[in-house]
Amino acid sequence: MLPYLGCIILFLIGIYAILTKRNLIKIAIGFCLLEYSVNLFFAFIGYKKDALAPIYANLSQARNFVDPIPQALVLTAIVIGLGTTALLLSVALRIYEKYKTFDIKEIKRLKE
Amino acid sequence: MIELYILLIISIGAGIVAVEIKDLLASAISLGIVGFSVAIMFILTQAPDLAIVQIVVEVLTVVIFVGVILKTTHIDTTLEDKLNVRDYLTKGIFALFGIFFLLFSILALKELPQFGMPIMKIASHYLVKGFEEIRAANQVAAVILDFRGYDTLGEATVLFTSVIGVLTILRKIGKIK
Amino acid sequence: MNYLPLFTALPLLGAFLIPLLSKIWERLSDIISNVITTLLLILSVYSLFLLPIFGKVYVYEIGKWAIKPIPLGIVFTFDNLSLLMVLVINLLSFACSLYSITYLDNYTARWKFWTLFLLMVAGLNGVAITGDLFNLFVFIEISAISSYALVAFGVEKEDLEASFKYQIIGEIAGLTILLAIALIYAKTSTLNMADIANTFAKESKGPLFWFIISLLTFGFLIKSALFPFHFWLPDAHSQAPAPISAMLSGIFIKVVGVYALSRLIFNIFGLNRLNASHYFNLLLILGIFSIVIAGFIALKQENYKRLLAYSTISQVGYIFVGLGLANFWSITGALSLIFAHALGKGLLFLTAGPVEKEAGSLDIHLLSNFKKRMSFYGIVYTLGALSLAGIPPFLGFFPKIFLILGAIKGKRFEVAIILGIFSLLTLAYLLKITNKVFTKKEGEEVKGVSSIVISFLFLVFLIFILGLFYLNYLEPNLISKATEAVISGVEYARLVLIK
Amino acid sequence: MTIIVKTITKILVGLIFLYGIYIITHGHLTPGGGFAGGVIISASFILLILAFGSEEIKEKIGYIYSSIFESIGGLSFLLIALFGLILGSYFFYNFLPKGKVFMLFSSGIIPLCNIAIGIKVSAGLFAIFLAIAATRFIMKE
Repeated sequence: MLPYLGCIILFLIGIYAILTKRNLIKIAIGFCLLEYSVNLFFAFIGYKKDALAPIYANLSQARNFVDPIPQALVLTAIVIGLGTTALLLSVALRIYEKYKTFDIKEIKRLKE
Repeated sequence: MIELYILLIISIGAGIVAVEIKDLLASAISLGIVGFSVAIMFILTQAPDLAIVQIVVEVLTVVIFVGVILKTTHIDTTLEDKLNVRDYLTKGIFALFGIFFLLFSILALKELPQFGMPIMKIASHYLVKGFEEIRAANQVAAVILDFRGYDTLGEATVLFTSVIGVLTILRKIGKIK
Repeated sequence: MNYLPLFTALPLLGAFLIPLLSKIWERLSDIISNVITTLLLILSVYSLFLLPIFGKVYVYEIGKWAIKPIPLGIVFTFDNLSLLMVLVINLLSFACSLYSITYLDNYTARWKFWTLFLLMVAGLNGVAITGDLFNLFVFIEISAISSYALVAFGVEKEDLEASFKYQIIGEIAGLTILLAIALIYAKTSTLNMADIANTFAKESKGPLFWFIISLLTFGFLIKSALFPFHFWLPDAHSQAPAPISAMLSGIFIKVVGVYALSRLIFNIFGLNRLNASHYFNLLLILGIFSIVIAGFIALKQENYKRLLAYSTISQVGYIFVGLGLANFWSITGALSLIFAHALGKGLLFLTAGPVEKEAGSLDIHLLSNFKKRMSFYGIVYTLGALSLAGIPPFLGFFPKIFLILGAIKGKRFEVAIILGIFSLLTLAYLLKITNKVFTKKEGEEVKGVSSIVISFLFLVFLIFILGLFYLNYLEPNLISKATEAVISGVEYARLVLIK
Repeated sequence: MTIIVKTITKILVGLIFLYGIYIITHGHLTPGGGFAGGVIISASFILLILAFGSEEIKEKIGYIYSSIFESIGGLSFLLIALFGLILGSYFFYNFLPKGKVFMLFSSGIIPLCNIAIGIKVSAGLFAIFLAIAATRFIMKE
């Protein structure tokens, strides 16, 4: 259970960065942390004690493998994370080009 | 599994550094440390496929971060301002929320199967069928491209979407006036 | 019905083809995407007639991995609720893509717009028909990422700011949902929704159950922009190009937020008024808060699209009041409102496009001093507004009546009164635009543009004709069946797994 | 960049590229697969650009080619799935003969899918890199 808790703490750090930081890059970093924590959580779920990676090396191998499904899901999640990070950073880059700052306080053109 | 706990602590520490440090380049590098410790944790949890992908993706993420930071600025100027009442209020509310979330999750996580003992209801069938019917040695490949191939189509589409999205956003002119 | 994969495969095919073919001739992308949205509309109308033959749920097993005895592969579960969503998605996306042919003359790089547009349609269709939890997440992300990029399609200052905000909030929601999926997988060791429903039916409802429910509710309430998670919506929906605003307000928040949440809480976790009355009361109260607060904010908005965006939040409140009351009448009302609001609000947001092009601004104050007359757009706008506010001959009248009936049946008279009164508020803030912008007597008449006019006529025709045939055709054949699918709860799992 | 970096890059790029192809084609036998291999291949291109710098024309060519290859990769993946629909009447049906386990040509459509994803991912990530990190951005102060 402790490893799961570690993931939750990492998740909270990510949320903390997103909610309290005013720098766009810091927010993007917080988002990356959030994503890593969820990926790690998935990997921990599939872990089985004293089992091998789910890859057969020979025909007569005992089937003592870790769960392959979370690994497949994390693979998808990593790619989705990469995609969103790239998009987020390109928006941040454009915002810097227009406003010359990453500070969220100075980027308030839209009214309440 | 002591190394797992050490890596978790390292990644939490590096995460805090990445969030709090003033130099954005150092921040991106700390993020890289988190990413690489995650990759090593993938190896420890017997997920070599994930470790490979995580390492290469991490390199790419850090390269993109550094690329953006070098083009713009590498000082987080927002940390120079003095904190006002509103900032303290946000932090206080977040602290309350965090403690509540942590307690609730501790209660909830107790009900999960113990760490290291997954149920593997579907997975045990995958491990048999993937070898005997699909005849793939790598079961993760069998899952992502045969049993759950449709998800992978979705994943490839997500990447495609974000590539087109990045190209869209980096256009010089959007509206014709 | 083995054409079900085409609902996602066709738009994906279009999206992959457009970057290749548009290098030859850029206008080809217009043709490809309009052909594809037309085909999708035909397919979904065809399904409307075909589904009753197959019974309540049609299960499609991808990759020939049978769902019995163990659900190995991903399945599509196409029931009446999915049918309703698919129909709404494709009706509106047909109208929006028709509209965009001329609208896109204002922007550069039209092929990028079309690619992202088709990807968004593919994502939404995928969400509506899937029967697998992780697949649901993947398709939510596809539609979400394309919408982030589309909100910033104009790459002006405000667009980028709105897009960044929207993206951060949307991704927090997405990752919360993913965390919930991880917990569900750890507990049940399966990803098939019906199988999950069966597993949870046997469990007692401990802290883990409620932790998962609260994560999912948090995520999906952000996606559906219910108060107090609504703050991102006015920016994103008012800065996007007009057809994208229409898609986002009209269907995106409903498919990704309302549909996904109601599928999960009713059909998978089997919550209903009897075993989780607090949960539904919470939804009800948040819904009422949305109606009231967003309604009053909308009343004092001075920007055409921001007003409409706040109106969307208020209408989402109505939908959640319907879900929160959770009886047959109120859910019929909520589902009809999804239909009516998609067409009505879609129409209203689409009118913003030509108005902005003519006047060069969307500030209501400036528009009221604009010299030319726009009577055609004015009539179209007013018809849509009347429908949304619930004025009788139009489609929007029936959802409100059903919601009020549902409140009375649920012995919540105060809710019924609030719903009745705030329908008037809806009328007030929507007609504010008619009053200030479209009631000029003199001045030169603005000419309509071809494809925009056709899409307007299509939507107005639908609002009118569906309103006429609502009680005879639409309600018994589509909406009450979809309501049944929601109300019957975990019966869904039995129907899916019985095959 | 210095001559040392350039020389080492020249040697390494080919190796990295080959390694990426190996990872892709052996995705069903060993760890890795279309995605990991695709990222490695795109990394080899990125290394080339980082070491030798890039001219605007080359970038533009790289840009166009990568977007073409990305579409082709996505399209072929989708077509493999649709072939399943046509030949086996099920979307994503594994319609090819499965062969013998541990052989390169085994497990039906999986290697083909891996190759399609590899093409798509390498081209897509290279395009992202070109767009974000390498183009001289419109940032003249």
